[in-house]
Amino acid sequence: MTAETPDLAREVHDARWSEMTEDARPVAGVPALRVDDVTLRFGGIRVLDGVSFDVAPRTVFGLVGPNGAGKTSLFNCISGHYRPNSGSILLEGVETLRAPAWRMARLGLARTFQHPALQLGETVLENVLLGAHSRLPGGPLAWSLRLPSTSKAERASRAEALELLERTGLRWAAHARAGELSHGLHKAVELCRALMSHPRLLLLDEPAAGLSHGEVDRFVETVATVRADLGLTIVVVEHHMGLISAITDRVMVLDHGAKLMEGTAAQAQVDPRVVEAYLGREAVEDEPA
Amino acid sequence: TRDTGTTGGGTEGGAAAASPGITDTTVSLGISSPLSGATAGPGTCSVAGLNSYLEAKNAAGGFAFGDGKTRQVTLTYLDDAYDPAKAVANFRQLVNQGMFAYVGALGTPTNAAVMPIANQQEVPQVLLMAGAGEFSADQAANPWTSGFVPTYSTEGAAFGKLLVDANQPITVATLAQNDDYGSGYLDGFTAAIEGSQVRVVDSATYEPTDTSVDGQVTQLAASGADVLLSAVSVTPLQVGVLTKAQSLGWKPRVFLPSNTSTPATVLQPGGAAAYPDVYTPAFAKTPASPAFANDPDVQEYTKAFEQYGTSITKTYTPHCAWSYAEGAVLGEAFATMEEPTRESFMTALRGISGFTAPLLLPGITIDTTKEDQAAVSSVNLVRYNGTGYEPVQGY
Amino acid sequence: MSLLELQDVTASYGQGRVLHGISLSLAEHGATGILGANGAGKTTTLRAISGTVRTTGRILFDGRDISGLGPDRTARLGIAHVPEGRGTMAQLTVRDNLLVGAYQRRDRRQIATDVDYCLDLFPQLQARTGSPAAALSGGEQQMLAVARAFMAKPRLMLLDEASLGLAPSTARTVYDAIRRLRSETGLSMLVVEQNAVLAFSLVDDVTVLETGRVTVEGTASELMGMDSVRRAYLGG
Amino acid sequence: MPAFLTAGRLRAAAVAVVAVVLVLLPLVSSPYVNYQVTTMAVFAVALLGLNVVMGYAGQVSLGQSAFVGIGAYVAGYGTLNGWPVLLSFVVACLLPAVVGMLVALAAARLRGLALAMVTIALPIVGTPVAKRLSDVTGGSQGLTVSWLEPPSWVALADDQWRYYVVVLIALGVFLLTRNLVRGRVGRSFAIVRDNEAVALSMGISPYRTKVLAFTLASTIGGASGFLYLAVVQYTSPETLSFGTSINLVVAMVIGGTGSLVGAVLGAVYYVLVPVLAGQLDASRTALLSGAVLLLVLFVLPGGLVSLPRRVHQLLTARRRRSATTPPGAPDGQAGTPALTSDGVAP
Amino acid sequence: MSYFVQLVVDGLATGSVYGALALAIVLVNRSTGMINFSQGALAVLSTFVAYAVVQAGAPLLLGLLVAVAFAVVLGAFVERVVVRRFEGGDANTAVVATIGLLVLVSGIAGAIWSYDPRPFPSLFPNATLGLGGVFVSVRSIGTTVVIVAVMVLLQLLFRFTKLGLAMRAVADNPSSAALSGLPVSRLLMIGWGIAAGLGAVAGVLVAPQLFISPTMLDFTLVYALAAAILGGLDSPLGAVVAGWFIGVVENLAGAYVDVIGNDLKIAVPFAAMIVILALRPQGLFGRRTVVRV
Ligand SMILES: Nc1ncnc2c1ncn2[C@@H]1O[C@H](COP(=O)(O)OP(=O)(O)OP(=O)(O)O)[C@@H](O)[C@H]1O
Ligand SMILES: Nc1ncnc2c1ncn2[C@@H]1O[C@H](COP(=O)(O)OP(=O)(O)OP(=O)(O)O)[C@@H](O)[C@H]1O
Ligand SMILES: [Mg+2]
Ligand SMILES: [Mg+2]
Repeated sequence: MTAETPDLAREVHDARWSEMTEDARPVAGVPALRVDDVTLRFGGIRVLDGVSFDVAPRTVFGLVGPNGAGKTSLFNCISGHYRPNSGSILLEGVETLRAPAWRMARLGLARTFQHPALQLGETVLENVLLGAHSRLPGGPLAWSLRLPSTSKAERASRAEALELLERTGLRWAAHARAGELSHGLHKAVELCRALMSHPRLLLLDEPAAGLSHGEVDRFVETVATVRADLGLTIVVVEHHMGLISAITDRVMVLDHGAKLMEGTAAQAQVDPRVVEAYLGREAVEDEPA
Repeated sequence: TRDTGTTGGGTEGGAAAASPGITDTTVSLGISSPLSGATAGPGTCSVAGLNSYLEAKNAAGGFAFGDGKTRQVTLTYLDDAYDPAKAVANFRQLVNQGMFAYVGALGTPTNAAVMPIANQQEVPQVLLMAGAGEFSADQAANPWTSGFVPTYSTEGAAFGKLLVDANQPITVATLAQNDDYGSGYLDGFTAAIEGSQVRVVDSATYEPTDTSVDGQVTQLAASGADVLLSAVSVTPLQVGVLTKAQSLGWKPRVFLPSNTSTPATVLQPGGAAAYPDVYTPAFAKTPASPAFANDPDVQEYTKAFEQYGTSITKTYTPHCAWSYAEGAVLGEAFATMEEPTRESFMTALRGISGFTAPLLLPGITIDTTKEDQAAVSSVNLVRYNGTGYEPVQGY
Repeated sequence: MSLLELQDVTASYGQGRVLHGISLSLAEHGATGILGANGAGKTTTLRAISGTVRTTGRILFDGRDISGLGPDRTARLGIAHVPEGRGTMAQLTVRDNLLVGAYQRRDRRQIATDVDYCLDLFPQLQARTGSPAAALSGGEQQMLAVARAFMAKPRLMLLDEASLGLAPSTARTVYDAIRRLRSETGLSMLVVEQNAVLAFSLVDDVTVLETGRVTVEGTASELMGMDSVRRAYLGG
Repeated sequence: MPAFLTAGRLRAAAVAVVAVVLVLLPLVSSPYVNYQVTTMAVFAVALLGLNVVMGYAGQVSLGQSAFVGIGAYVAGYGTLNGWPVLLSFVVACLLPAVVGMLVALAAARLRGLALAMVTIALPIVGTPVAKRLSDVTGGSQGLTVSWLEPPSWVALADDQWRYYVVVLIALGVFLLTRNLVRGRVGRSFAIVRDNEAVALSMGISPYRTKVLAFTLASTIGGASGFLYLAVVQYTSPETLSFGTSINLVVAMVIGGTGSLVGAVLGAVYYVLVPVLAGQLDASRTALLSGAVLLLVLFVLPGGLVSLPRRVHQLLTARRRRSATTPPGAPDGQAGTPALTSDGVAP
Repeated sequence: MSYFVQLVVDGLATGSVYGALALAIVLVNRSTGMINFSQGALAVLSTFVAYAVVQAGAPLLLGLLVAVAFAVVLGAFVERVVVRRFEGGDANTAVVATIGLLVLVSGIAGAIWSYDPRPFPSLFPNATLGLGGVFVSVRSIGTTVVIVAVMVLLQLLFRFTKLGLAMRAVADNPSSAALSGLPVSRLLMIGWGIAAGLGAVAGVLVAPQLFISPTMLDFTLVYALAAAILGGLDSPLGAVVAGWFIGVVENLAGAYVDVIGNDLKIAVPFAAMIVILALRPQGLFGRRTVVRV
C-alpha cells in the first residue's frame, strides 16, 4: 500500500470487502470507538506506535499532544485515509480496517480536516450539502430522470443544511462562495458539512484553530447542543487547552506516536510528563481558561 | 415547406434552363482539399496547379464553350484538413453558394463522404485527385463522379507487368501504406503477377502517422528480395526507406509510386543512385527536372504557376503539375458542352478521348470514355538515371 | 520616522471591498498587534502590505509608496509575510523550502548557519529535512513557514497567526525566537494573532479591526486595561 | 444579489426565444444552414459527454473521438444490416459505454496526466483497429450510408427531417445530463475533481465515480456518433482520430468547461470557425483558427459562457479605475488572491 | 540474432527522437508546472529559422545557433504575452491555450514555408557504421549522444543550481515563491525560453530524418508526451529512457508478434505504459507527489 496516496490504500480491498451492516446501533457496553494497538509507519518513521484507547458512546474524547505526535495520522487511520501497518479499529464493535475508506461515512463516521478542505469555488450551501451524499437515495439514473424521491430528498437536505448554517451563525453566508469566507469561518462550514451526514461518531481536527475568542465560545455551545440533540460521540484534537477542558470527558495525550497518558483534562494539565512534553513550564498561568 | 433537398440539381424546368453557377459570361467551380495539416502538401498543390491553369486561361480571354459563348472560370477553394465531415460541409457550402461543378478534390475519405451527396444532388464531382478505384469503378452507380489520376492499382499493375515480362524467377518484398492507397497498389500488383514466376516473399505495412519505417525496412531486408515495391506516400518516409535499405546493405531494384518519386525531394536525399534500378510510373513531366527545362508546356506552366499558384503553395508535389493538366481537361469538356447545364457538362466530360493535355508525357492521353477508369488510365514506367528519368527498356 | 505607514488604505477582492480606509503606522523596530474577529480584515491588511490584493490609498515603506508592487518586489524590499494557511512549497524538501526563503540573500556561509539555527529551533523539522513539506504535520508546516520567513532576514515581518496549530510550548518557542530576533536584528513586525495572550507578550502597540475599519488603537498595556478588549480577546 | 435575479429572468427569456427559433429555423432556411445547425447539435452532444468527465468530474480525457467513432460505426453497421433505427441507437450508445467502462475500470485508479495518457491511447490505437476490422468498418474507405429519409407521412425535406430528429435527441440527452450534474451525482463529481480525500470521507468512492463519469461520457459520445452518421451519412477512421479528440477538448474549453450552455457554444465554435476561416482565406485556415482560439481565450478565459459575467466585470472595473492590480494577483476573474492557494495540493 | 539487435538499435534511434522532444516538455513542466502542446510547433518554427539561414548559404552550425537564440526569445515572448494570462487559472484552459499556440504557430510556418516536407541537412555525416551485421547511422548516434548530454545538463540544473531550485519552487507554488522574493514572472519566462531553445536543438537534430514541415512534430508530440509521462514528468532521465523504451518495444512487437503487426504495434508501448503507471503512478523515474490529508 502507498501511504502517500492514502485514499487509494483501502479502495484496493473494495472488491474483496463483504457488505457490512450499515446501521449497527450502539449496543450497551460496546465502545463507540475502539482503537487497539495501532501502529503506522512511513518508510523509517514510526508515526503511531501501538496506540490503544476506547471512546464510550455519547462522550467527548480529547486527543492532545505535541506537533507531529501523530494525532491527525490517528484520525486518518480511523477514517480510512491511512492504512495502519498493524492493529485494529472497531466502530461500535465492528472491525473497519478491511472496509474501503469511502464506506466509513455509511458506518456513521464523519470528520473535519485540520487544514480546511472546502470547495472554494462552490457556494457554502453546496459545500454543506455534499455532506448529505451518503444519506441521499437513488443512483445516477434516478437523478437524471428526476424521480420524485430524489427531488424530495434534495429539498429536505437543503432545508436541513440551511438550518445547520443558522445554528453555526453562517446563514448569511449560505450563498457566498466558500473562497470568500475568511479562514476562521471555514472550520464552521466543515463542521456543518460533517454534521449533514448524521454521523454517530464525529472526528474534529483542531476545530478551534484560528477562531477568535468569541467564535470559540460559540463553538463550545454548538458542540454541546448538537451532541445532545444527535447523541453524538466526538473525538477532538485541539491545542486550545481552554476548549479541551471545557468540552471533553476524557483526554489522551499522544507523544511521538505513543500514548503518554489518559485521563480527564484536569489530570492531564497537571501531569508533569504532559507539562514537560506538551504544555511547557509556564503553561498554567498564561493559557486562557 | 420545401419539397426537395436538392437545391443543386438543376433538373427542373427542362434541359434548356441553365444550371446553378453558370451564366453567359462566367462559370464557378469549387474544390475542397486539405490545405492545412499533414496532407496539405499535395492538398495545396491540387488547388494551386488547377488555379494556375484556369486563371492563366481567364487572363488569355477565357474558355470557349460548346454553346458558342466564352466564359471566365472562377475557382472557389476550401480547406477540409482531410476531415470527411468538414469536406461534406464545404461541399454543401459551395453548392449553397451556387457552384456549377466540384472538381479535382484530393483525398479518399473526404471524397468518399462527398460522393453520395453529389450524386443525390446531381452535382458533378469530377476529375478527383484521388486514385482509389471507387471513384472510377462504378459509373452507373455514381454517374456524377469521376477520377483524374490513374488508380493506384493501375500503377501497381504496371509494375507487375514489367516483372512478369522479364519472365524469370523474381522475389519481391512489399511495403505498403495501411489504407486504400497501399492496398490499391498491392491489389493491382498481385493481380498482374498472377501465375507468373514472380513471388512476393515478404510484406510490411506502415501508418501514415509513423515517424519512421526503419523497423519495417529492417524486417524486409531480412528477406533479401530482388525487388522492393515501396508503396509509401509520405515523402520523408520514402526517403527513409531508400536510406535505410542501403545502409543495411540491401540493394534491391526499387519501385516507387508516382507521387513520391520526385528526384529533388526523394531520390537525391535518399541516395537512390546506390540502387541498381529505381522505377516509377509516370504520366506527367516534372517541371523542375533539367530534362524538361525548355519544354514549352513546362515553360507555360512555370509562368502561370509563378503568377497564380505561389500564393497557395511554395512547395512542389507532382499534384501541382497534375492539377494543371486537369485544368486543360476541364477546358476540353467546356469546349464540347452544348448547353449550360450540368448534364451537358457531364456528357461532354465523359466523351473525351485521345486528348493530349499539357505536361502529359508523350504517349499518355486523356480518355474519359472507358468505364471503370480514371481520366488518365495509362502510365509510362520510367527509370532513374541519377539526375532525371528516362524511358525503360524492360527489367 | 515610521518604517511602515498605511494611509487610508482600502482593499477589495473582485467586486467586494473589505477594507474601508485603514490607517496605521509602525515605527522602526516597532511591533504592532492586530486583533479582530473572524472576517474583520486582519489577513487582508497584511496582504495589502505584501501586495497580494487590490488596494487603493498609500502604503509607505521606508517613505516609499509600495502599493501595487506585488509580493516578489515587496519581499525584495525586506518584507517577509508568513501567510495564513502555511504556503509552503509542498513538493520541495524542508531544506529546499528554507533555502528558497533565503533566495534574495547572497551571504552563502551565513545562510548555512541560519538553516542550522532554524533546525535547532524546531527539532521536529530536524528529523525531516529530506522529506517534502507536504508530508509534514500541520504544526510542522507552520514551523516551516515561520522558519522560511526567518531565513529571509527581513526588515519587516508580517505574521498571520504564526501560532496556528502549534502546541502551546512550541507556540511559545516561536514567539521567544521572534522576540530574540527582534532584539538582535531590530526587525519590525505586524502580528495578527488570535491567541491574544501570546500577542500581548510580544507587541508594544495594538490595533483592533472590525469589519474592515480600525476601531481601537493604543499601547498593549492601555488595551489590556480596557475590559471590553479583555472580554473580547482574552476572555478575562 | 439583484444582478443574479435579472440574470435568471434573462435566462428564462433566452430559453423561450431559443425554443421558438429551434422549431422554426429549418422551415425557413436553406439545406446548407440546416446541415450546419444539425452538425452543431451533433458536436454539442459530443462536447456534453466530454464535459461530464472533464468539466464536471475533472478527469482529462483525450479519447472522446473514439467513442463518437464507435457510435458512428455501430449506427452505420446497423443501417447496412437493416437493423431498426431504435436498435441502432441503443447499441450505438451501449457499445461505446462498455468500451469506456472497461478502459475506466483499468485506468481510473490513475490520476491526472497518467490517466490522460491512457485516454490518448483510445484514438491512437482505435484508428488502426478500425482499419483492420475492414469488413465491419469498411476499412480506410469508410462506411457510406444514406438513411434517415423522412417517412412518407411527413412533408419534410431530408435536411429538415434530420434536423428535427437530431435536435430532438440532442435535447433529450441535454435534459438528462442537466438533471444528473445537479444534485447528488453532480456534487460527487465535483468533489472527486477537487479533493479525493474529502470525497472519501463523504462516502464517495473516487474510483467508482470516475468510472461512472467515463462511462457516461462514452455513452453520450456514442449517441453523438449515431447523430454524426445521421448528418454526415459517412464515417471513417478519421472520425475517431486523435486530432478530432483534441479539437473536441479545445471546443469544450472555448465554450466553457463544466457548463451545459458551454457545450452548445463550443459546438457552434467548432462548426463555424473553420467556415469563417475558409471565407477569409482558405489557404491560411490554421493560422486564422489558431489566432481566433487564443483571442477568445484571452478575452474570456472562462470560455464563451463567461461573456456576460466578463462584460459586467469590465464595467464595474471601469468604475473602480483607481484600483491598482498587483501583478501577483490573477486579475479579477476568480477574485481570489494568489495567496489562498496554499502549498498542500489536495 | 543480429536481426534482433538491428531492430533494437533502430528502436533506440527512433526513441531518441521522441526523447528529444520529451525533454523539452519535461523542462517546461518542471519549471512552470504546465504541459505545453505547442512545444513541437515552437521547435519546428525555430528549425525553419535554421533552414532559412542554411538556405541563405550559411553553415548549419550557425543556423543551429541562430535557431536556438531565436527559440529562447520566442519561448520567453510566448510565455510573457500569451501563457501568462492563463497561469494560476484553470489547468485545462492553460493546456488548450498551448494547443491554440500549436495551431497558430504551425499555421504561421505553413503560411511562410508551405506544407510539403523539405529535405534538411544533418549535423552529422550521412554515413553508416556496421559491426556484426548490425548497422546504425552516424546521424542516429550523434542525435542520441547530444540528447543524453542535454539530459545530464538538465539533471544538474535542477538538482544543484540555485536557478533550478527557484524554478522548482515557482512551479510548485508561485504565490509563496513570490512571497520569498523570487521573480516569478522572470523565472517562468526563463523556463519557457530554455525549453524552447532545447526544442530548437531537438528540431534541428530530427529534421534530417523527418524532413522539415510545419507538421513535422505533430505525431512525434504524442510519443513525446507518452515518454515524458511514462518517464515521470519531472525527470529528464525518465523522458529519455522512456523514449527509448517506447521506440524499442514498438519495433520488436511489430516485427515478432504477427497478430499485432506493423499497424497495431503502437498499442504495445501504450499497454505497457498503462501497466507501469498503474504500478508507479509517478512514472519510471518521477518523484511521487505527496498529498497529505
Ligand atoms: N503521508 C505522510 N508521509 C510521510 N510522513 C507523514 C505522512 N503523514 C504523517 N506523516 C508524519 O507523521 C508525523 C505525525 O503527523 P501528524 O499530522 O499525525 O501529526 P499531528 O499530531 O497531527 O501534529 P499537528 O498537531 O502538528 O497536526 C509527522 O512527523 C508527519 O511528518
Ligand atoms: N478571496 C476572497 N474573496 C472575497 N472575499 C474575501 C476573500 N478573502 C476574504 N474575503 C472577505 O474579506 C473579509 C476579511 O477577510 P480576512 O481574511 O482579512 O479576515 P480575517 O480578519 O483574516 O479573518 P480570520 O481571523 O478568520 O482569518 C471577510 O469578510 C471575507 O469574507
Ligand atoms: Mg494534526
Ligand atoms: Mg485571517
